[in-house]
Amino acid sequence: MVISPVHYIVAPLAAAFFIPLLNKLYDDAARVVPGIVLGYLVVVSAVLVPQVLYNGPITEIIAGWRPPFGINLVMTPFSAILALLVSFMAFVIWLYGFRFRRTLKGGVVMYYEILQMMMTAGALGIILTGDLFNMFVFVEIAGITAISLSAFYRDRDGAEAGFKYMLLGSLASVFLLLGILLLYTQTHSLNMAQIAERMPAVAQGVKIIALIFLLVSLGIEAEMFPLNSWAPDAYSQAPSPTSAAFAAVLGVAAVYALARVSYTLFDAQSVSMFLMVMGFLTMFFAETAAIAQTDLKRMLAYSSMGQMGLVMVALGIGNETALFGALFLIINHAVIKALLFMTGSYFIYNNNSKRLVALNGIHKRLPYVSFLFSLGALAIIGFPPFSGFWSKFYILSGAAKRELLPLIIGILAITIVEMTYYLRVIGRIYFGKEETEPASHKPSINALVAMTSLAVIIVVLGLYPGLISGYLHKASMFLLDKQAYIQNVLSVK
Amino acid sequence: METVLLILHYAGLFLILLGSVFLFLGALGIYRMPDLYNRLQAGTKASTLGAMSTILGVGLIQPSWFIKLFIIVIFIALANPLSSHALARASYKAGVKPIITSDTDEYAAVADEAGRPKTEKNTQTL
Amino acid sequence: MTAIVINIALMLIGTAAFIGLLRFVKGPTAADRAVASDTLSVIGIAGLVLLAYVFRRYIYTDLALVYAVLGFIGIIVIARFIERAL
Amino acid sequence: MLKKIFVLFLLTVTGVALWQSFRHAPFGENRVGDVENPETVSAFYLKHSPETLHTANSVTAIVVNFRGFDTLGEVTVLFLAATGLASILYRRKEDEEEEGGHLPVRVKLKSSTLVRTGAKILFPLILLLGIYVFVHGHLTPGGGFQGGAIIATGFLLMFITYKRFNVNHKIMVWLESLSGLAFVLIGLYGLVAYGSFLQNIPWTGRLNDLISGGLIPLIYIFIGIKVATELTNVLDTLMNTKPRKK
Amino acid sequence: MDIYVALLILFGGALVAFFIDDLNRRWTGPVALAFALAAAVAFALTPEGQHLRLSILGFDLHWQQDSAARFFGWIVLGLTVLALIYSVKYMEGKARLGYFYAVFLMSAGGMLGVSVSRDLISFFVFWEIMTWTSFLLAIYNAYYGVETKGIKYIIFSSIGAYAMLTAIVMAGHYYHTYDLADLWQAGAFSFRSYWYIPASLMLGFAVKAAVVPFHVWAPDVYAKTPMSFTTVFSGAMSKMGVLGLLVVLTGLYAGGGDGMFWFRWILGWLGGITAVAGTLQAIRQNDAKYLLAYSSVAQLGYIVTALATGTRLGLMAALYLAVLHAAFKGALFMVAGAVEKQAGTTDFREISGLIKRMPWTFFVALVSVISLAGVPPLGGFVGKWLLYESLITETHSYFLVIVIFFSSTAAFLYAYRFLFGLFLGQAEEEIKQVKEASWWMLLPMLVLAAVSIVTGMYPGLIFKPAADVLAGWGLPVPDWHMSILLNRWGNQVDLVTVGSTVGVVFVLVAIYITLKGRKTTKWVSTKDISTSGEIPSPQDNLTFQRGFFKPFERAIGRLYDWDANGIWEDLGAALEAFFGFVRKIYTGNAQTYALYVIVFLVVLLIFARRIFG
Amino acid sequence: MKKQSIRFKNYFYTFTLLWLLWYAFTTSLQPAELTVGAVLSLFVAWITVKYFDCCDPILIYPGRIVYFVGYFFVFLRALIKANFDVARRVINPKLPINPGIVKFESKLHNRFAKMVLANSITLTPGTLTVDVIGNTFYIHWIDVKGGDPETAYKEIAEPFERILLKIYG
Amino acid sequence: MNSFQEVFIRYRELMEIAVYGVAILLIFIGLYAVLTKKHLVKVVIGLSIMDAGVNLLFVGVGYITNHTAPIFSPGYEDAADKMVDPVPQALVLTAIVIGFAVTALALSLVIRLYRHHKTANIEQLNSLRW
Ligand code: NA
Ligand code: NA
Repeated sequence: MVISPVHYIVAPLAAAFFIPLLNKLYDDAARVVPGIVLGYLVVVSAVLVPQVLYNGPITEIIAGWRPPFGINLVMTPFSAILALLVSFMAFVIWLYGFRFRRTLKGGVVMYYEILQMMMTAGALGIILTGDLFNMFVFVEIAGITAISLSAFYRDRDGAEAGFKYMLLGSLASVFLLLGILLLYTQTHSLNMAQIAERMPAVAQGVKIIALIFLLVSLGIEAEMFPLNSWAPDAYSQAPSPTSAAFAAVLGVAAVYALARVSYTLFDAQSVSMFLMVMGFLTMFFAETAAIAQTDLKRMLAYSSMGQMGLVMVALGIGNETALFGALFLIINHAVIKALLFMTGSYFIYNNNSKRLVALNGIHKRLPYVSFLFSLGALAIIGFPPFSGFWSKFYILSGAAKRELLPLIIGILAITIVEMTYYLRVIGRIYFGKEETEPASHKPSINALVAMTSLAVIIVVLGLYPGLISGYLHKASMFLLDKQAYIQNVLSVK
Repeated sequence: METVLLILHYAGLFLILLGSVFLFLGALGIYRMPDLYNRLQAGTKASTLGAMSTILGVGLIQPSWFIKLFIIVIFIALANPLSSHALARASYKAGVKPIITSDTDEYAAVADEAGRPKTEKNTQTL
Repeated sequence: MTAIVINIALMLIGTAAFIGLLRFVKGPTAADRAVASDTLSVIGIAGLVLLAYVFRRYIYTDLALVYAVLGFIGIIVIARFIERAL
Repeated sequence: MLKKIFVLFLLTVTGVALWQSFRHAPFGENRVGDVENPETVSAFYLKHSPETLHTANSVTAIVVNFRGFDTLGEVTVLFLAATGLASILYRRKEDEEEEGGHLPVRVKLKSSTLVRTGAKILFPLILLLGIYVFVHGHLTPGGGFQGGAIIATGFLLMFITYKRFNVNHKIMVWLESLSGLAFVLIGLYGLVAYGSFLQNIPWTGRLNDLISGGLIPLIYIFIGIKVATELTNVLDTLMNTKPRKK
Repeated sequence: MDIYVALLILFGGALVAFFIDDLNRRWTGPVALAFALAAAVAFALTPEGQHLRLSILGFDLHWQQDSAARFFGWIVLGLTVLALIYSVKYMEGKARLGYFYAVFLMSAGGMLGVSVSRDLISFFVFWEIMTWTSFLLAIYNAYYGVETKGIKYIIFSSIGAYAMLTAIVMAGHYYHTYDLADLWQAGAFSFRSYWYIPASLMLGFAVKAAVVPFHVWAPDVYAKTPMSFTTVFSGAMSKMGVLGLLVVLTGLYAGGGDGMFWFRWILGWLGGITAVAGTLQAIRQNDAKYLLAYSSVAQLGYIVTALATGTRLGLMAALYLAVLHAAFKGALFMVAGAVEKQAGTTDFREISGLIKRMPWTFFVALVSVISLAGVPPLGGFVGKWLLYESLITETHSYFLVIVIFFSSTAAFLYAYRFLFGLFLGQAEEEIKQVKEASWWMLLPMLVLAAVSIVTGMYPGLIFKPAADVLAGWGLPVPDWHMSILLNRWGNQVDLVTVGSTVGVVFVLVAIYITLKGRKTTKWVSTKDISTSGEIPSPQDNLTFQRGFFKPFERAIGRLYDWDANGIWEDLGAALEAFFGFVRKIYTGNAQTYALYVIVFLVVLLIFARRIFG
Repeated sequence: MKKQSIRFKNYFYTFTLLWLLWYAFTTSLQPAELTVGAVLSLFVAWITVKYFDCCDPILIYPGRIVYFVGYFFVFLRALIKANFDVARRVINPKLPINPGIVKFESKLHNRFAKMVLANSITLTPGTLTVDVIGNTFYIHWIDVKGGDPETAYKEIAEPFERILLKIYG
Repeated sequence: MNSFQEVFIRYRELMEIAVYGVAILLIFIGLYAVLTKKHLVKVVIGLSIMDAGVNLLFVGVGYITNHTAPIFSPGYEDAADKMVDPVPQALVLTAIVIGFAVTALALSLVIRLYRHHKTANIEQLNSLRW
C-alpha cells in the first residue's frame, strides 16, 4: 500500500476502533498503540512532506469521485508542514505522557488514550480536508475529544471547564453549519476550491454574512477575543499532556482553518483589517489577563491565547513576510508551549499545586526541568537567539512592509507584558524562597526525552532557522496563491 | 377484479374520512377534558381508532401496501393503550390528582403507600 | 372525489394536530404535555401514511412504522421520568 | 429584565440577518440544475446514484459513498462521544467509597406489569425493525444511523422497564470494534484495489435489488451495528449514574 | 582566526561552565576564566579589518573587526577577564555557580557580538542576548527584587530594545537593507526622512546608557547584582549604549548632518541632567554599592553629553571617558565587592576604618575615586578636560558647562563619602577580624587602578585607538599627543610633569597626616552614644556615618522631589490595577461567555459592510 | 430432555414470527430478501428468545382461532362504541362526566392475557387501566355506575375475559 | 397533481415564511434558552433546539417544489429530474448524529456538575474565572 494522505485519518481511526478490543487481550495496549500510530504518522509525514515540497501539492481523491464531487484531501506545502508539525507534536506528547499515566488505573487510561489520539486525528482532518462540510465533521471530532479531555479529571473543576467549552463549541458548530449552508445555497458546492472559484458570482450581502458566521465559529476554536473565554478553563483543567496538545495540535488546526477560510474562500483584503484588529485585541486581553494570574496553567493558557492573537494579526497583515512569520510562529508556539506545559506539569506534580507561589525555588528540586522551562519561557518571549525571535521579527517586518507603525508598537508593547510575567516565573523558580519541601517526583526517562527533544528544536531552529525557512517560504507563498489552490484541486482527474 | 378494487377504494376512502374525524375528535377531547385522566380517556380511544381506521383505509386503496400498513395498525393497537396506561399510572404516582365526582378512588391507597407526593406542587413541570 | 376526501382528511388531521399542540403548549403539568404528545404522535403516524398515499410513495410508510415505534418508546420514557423512576 | 430585552434585541438582529441571507435561496427553487449534464454536486449525485452505483436511495449513496468520508468521521464522532461519556461518568473505586459504597442503578422504581409484558413482545419486533431499516438503507429512507438508533431505543425500552436488564458488555465491545474496523477495512480495500479510499467495487447489481449498490449496503450494515452498540452504550452509561444504597 | 571564534568560545564556554558545575563546583570559575582568556586571545588574533558575511533566513549578517569593534571589544573582554579573575574568590561558596558563570560568559558574548556587528539584525540579536543574560544575573542575589526592581530593568531594556526593533523593521522596509554601511549611506538615520527611525534607535541606546528619565532601573540593578558582574554591567554593558549612539551619530554625519541639532541639544541636555541627578542621588546614599550605582548613572551622563556634542573633542572625550569609566568604576565596584565579601556589608553606617585592615583595597579605592573626581594627575582628569574644552570651544554650550561643572563639583562630596565611609574614621570592634581580600580579587583591582594612573600621564594610549574608531567611521578626529593636552589658548600641559609633581606632593602630605593623626586622635566607639546625661534617640545625628550630608541635602532638597522612580512606580501600579480589571471580563459564567459570542456576532452583522465591504 | 425441546420450540416460534414480520416489512418474495430475513430473524431470535414468551404456538390451535376471531369482533364493537361515546362526551358542551377509579379482581393468570384485557379495557367506552397489581385491576372510569368491584367487573371486563379465559385457559 | 402541491406553488412565499421562519424561530428560541435559562438542562435543551432549527433549515433549503424524495424506488427509476436536492439531506443526517453526540456529552457533564456542585444553576458554576 502506497503511503497517501488518507493514512493520517485512517490509521488513528482504525486504531481507535481497535483499541477497546485489543485492550481486553493485552493490558497496556491502550497506552502503546497510540504511540505506534502517531509514530507511523510521523513516518507518513516524513515521506509525504518532501514529496509535496518538491513535486507540488497532492490532492487525494476519496471514494473514487474526483473533486468537486467527492471529498478530497489536499496537501499543499502549507498544510503539509502543519500536518508534519501536528503529528510530530502529538507523538512527542504521547511519549511524554507514556509513564505518567500509569497512575491512572483501568479503563480510564483507554478512554484517555483514545481521546487524546483522536484529537490529533481531528486536527489532521481539519488541516488536510478540501471539503467544507468535512471540515465541520473534523472540527466536531476535535471538539468532542477536547471537551471530554477538559473534563477528564474529576478532582478538579474539569466538568465546569468542559461544560463551558461545550457551550461555546456548540454555538461554534451551529454557526459553522449556517455558514456552510449559506455558501452551499449560493455555490451549490461544498468543495472549497469550487466554492472559491464560484465566489465572485455570489451576492456581496450573502457572502459577508456567510463569512461572519464562519469567522465567528472558527474564531471560537482559534481562541479569538472575545470568543476565547473557554480556553483558560479548558487548558487549566485538562491533564497536562492534553493542555500541551491544545496548544500544539488543536490550536494549529484552528488557525489553519481560519487561514484557509480567509484566504481561499474569501479574499484576504476584506478580512485583513478584521483579523488584525481582533488578533491585536486577542493579544491585548490575553496578555493583560495572563500577567494577573496566580495559577501556572491558567497563565500559560492566557499566554497561548496571546500567541494565537499574534498569529491572527500576522494572517491579517497578509503579505508573504508576515505569513512566513505566522507559520514560523505556529511552529514555535506549538513546540514551546508544549514544552512549557510539559515542564509545568512536573512542577505541579511535585508541588501538588498549580499556584505560581508554589514554584518558589523549585529549581533545587527539579534543576533540569527548571532549566527547560526557563528556556521555553525565554524562547516564547521572543528573545534571540531562540526561535521565537525570528517569527516575531518576520511578523513585524511584514507589518513594516504595510507601514503599520502603530501595530508594530502595539505588538511590542504587549510583548513587554508577556515578558514580564514569564520572567517573574523564572525569577521564582530560581530565586524564590522555598516554602515547602514535598517529595520529589523526578521526570521519567520518556518524559525527559520528549522535553529535551523539544528544547533542542527550540535552540536549533533559533540558531539555524535556515533549516526550515525555505519550506516555510514556499508554504506561505502557496497560501497566498488562491488560484493555484483552485487549479490544483479541480484539475485532478 | 376492477369492481373489487373500486369497492375497496371507496371503502378505503370512507375509512380515511371516518378515521380523520375520530382523530379530530380525539384531539378535541385532549383539549377540552378537565383533567389528565379524562384527557387520556378521550385522546387514546379516539386517536387510536382514528389512526387505525385511516391507515387501514389507505391500505384498502393501495392493496399492495396493505401488509405493511397492517403491521402498523397492529403495533398501534398494542402500543397505544399501553402508553396511555403508563402515562396514567405515572401521573397518578407523581401526584397529579384526578377529578373524582363519584367518590370512588380505589387506587389512592395504593399510590399513597408507594410514596405519592401529597401536593400537586411536586409534579414535574418542564 | 378521492382528492376531495383526502383533502378533507388532511385538513382534519392538520386541525387535530393544531389542537393537540394547543394542549401541549397549555400543559399545565409535564404529564399533560406528555399526553398531548402521545396523541400528537398517533395523529402524526396517520398523517404520514396519508401523505405517503398523497405522494404515491410506498417507501414513506416505513417512516410511519419507525415513527410509531419511536413515539411509543418516547412516551414510555417520559412516563418513567414523570414517576421519578429514572 | 433588561438583560432579556437585550438578548431579544441580539436575537432579532441575528434572525433578521439569517432571514435576509436565506431569502437569496428561495424556498422550493430548483437549484440542482440539469441532471443529465450536472453542474452541481446534487445533479451529479442524482445522475450517478442510479446509473453508476445502482443505489436507489441517493441520500444513502451520498452518505456511504460520495461523501462516505464524512460518515466515517460521523461514526467516529459518535464513538468518541461514547468514549468521552464513559470517561466523564466512569465510576472509580474512590467514587463508590465516597458515596458510601452505593451501587449504580438504572431505574429506581418497578415499572408497570403491563408495560413489562408489552416490552417483552415489542423488543424483538423493534430489533428486527431496526435491522430491517439498516439492511434496506440503500432502498428505503432508512439507513445505518436510523436503524442503529431504533435498535438502541429497543434497548432503552428494556433498560427503563426492567431493573435487571443488562447487556453483555463483552459482546458489545466486540461488535462495536469489529464493525468500526470493518468500515475502515472496506475503505482500505478500495484504496488497495482501486487506488482510492472507500472506493466502491465496480459490480453494483441491479437498481432496487436487495443485493445492489456494491459495498454500500455492507458498509451501512456495519454502521448500523456500530451505531446501535454505541448508542446502547451511551444510554447504559447515562442511566447508570444514580447511587443506590447498599 | 575568524571573528566568530571568540564568540563561539564564549558561548561554548557558557555551556561547559553550566554543566561542569554539576561535576565539581570548584572548577566552574577557573574554567569560565579560561574560556574568557581564550576568547581574548582569539579576539587578539583576529586580523584587523576582517569582514565576515553570513546569511541567515535570507538576511545578510555583517560582522567586522574594525577599529570600533576592537575598541569596544577590548573594553568588554578586558573587563570580563578581570571580573572573572575577581569572581574566582568573590563567588566562592555561593549557590548556582553554573548558572552564574554560564550567563556571565553568554553576556560577554552578547556584548562582544554587539561590538562586532555591522548590521542591525545581528546587532539586535546580540543586544538582546546581552540584555536577558544580564537580567538573569541581576536577579541572582534576590528574587524578591524581581517583582519590582529586577523586572524594572528588563522592562526598561525591552522598551529600549523594542524601540530599536521598530526602527530596524521600518528601516528594513524603507531601505531594503540592514547593513549599517548601506544604511549610513542611504541616510537612514537622518531626521529628515523618517525621523522616528533614528529617534527610536536613540531611545533604545539611551535606556542602556541609563539616561534620565530611563535611568531608574540602573541603581537597583547595579547594586543588587553580584559585584563581579556589576563591574562588567556598569563598565562595559552601558558602553554598548555609547556604541549605539555612535552608530546613529555616524549615520547623521553620513547623511549630511541633518538633525544634528536634535542630537546635540536633546541628548546633550539629557546627559547633563543625568549627570546632575545621578550625582545628587549618589550623595545621599548610605550604602557604598548604591552610591557607586548612582555615580555610574552620573558618569554615563558625562559620556552621553560628550558624545552629543558630536565634535572632534567631544567624541574623543566620550570614548576616552568610556574606557576610564570602565576602569575606575570597575575597580570601585570590585572594591565594594571586596568589602562586602570581607566585612559582610557595604553600609557606611555599619562599618568604617577599614584602611588598616584592607590597605590594598583602600589604595585601589583612593586611586579610582581620584580618577572619578577628575582630579589631576589621574586619567579621569583628562576626560573632563576634553569635555569642557569641547563644550566651551566647539559647541559653546555654556549652560551645559555650568551643569556639568556643578555635577563634577558635587561628585567630590560622594567621592569623599565613599572613602571616608568605608575606610577612614574609626575602626569598630566588629571589624577587627576583617582581613585583606584575596589576591585573586586584588589583582584585577590593581590592574584597573593602574589604568587610571597610566592614562593620567599617557592618555595617548587611549587617544590612539579612539582616534582610529572615529577615523574608521568617518567622524571628526582631533589632533592628539601621547601625554600633552592643549587648551584653546594654546597652552600646553605636560601630563607627565603634572603627574610626577602631584604624586610627590601627595606622598608627602600622606606621610604628614599619618604621623600627625596618630598623636591627636582619641579613640571612642562610634556606637558610644553616652552624652552628658541625655539618652539620644536613634534619629539623632551623633556620628558622621548617619546623615553625612544632611546640610547639603537640606540646601538642594527641592531637587529630590522630582523622583523619576516614583513616577514610574505609580505608572506600574496603575497598569497592574488595569490588568487586574481587564481579566475580570472572564467572569466565569458560561452564559456571559455565550453572550459575548452573540454580541460579537451581532456587532459584526450590524457593521458587516463597514468591516468586510 | 423435555426442557431442551421446549427451548427449541421457543426458538422456532420466535424465529417464525420474526421471519413473518420480516416479510411484512419487505413484502417481497425475492430469494435474497427471504434468505437475509431468515438469517437475521434467526439472529434476533437468538438474542431475544428469553424475553419473547407471549405467543406459545398452542395459541394457534384451530379451536382457539375461532375465539380469537370472536374476541376481535367483540373488541371491534366495543371500540367503535367507545369512540362514539367519546365523541358524544367531547362534543357535548356540558362535558357529561362522573369520573372515579374502581378496582376488580380478574380471573386470568397469564400475563399476556392480562395485558390484552387491560388494553381492551383502555380502548373500550369510558375506561382506562391505571394499574394492574397481581390480579387486581384499577380502572379510571369516566362515568362510574357503581363503586363496588362486582359491578365494575360486570360492566368493564366480563365480555372480554370470558373469551380470554377460553383462549388462555 | 393534487391540491397539496398546488398550495406549494401558489403560496411559495407563504411556505418560505413557514419553513425558513420556523427554522430561524427555532434557532432564536434555542439561543434565547441558552442565554437566559438558569437550569443547566434547559441550556442543553436550548442547544438541541438550535440544532433542530439548523437541521430544518438544511432540509428546507434542499426542498424543490413538487419534487419528491431522492429515492429511485420502483416506479421512480427515471424521476431524477423530479427529485429534491439530496445533498442537504445527507448533510443533515450527519449533523443530527453529531448533535446527538454533543447533547449526550453535555448531559454527562451536567450530571457530573450536579454531583459536584449539588446544583444545576448555571450561575453558580464559576469556580473557574479571571
Ligand atoms: Na392510548
Ligand atoms: Na562607615
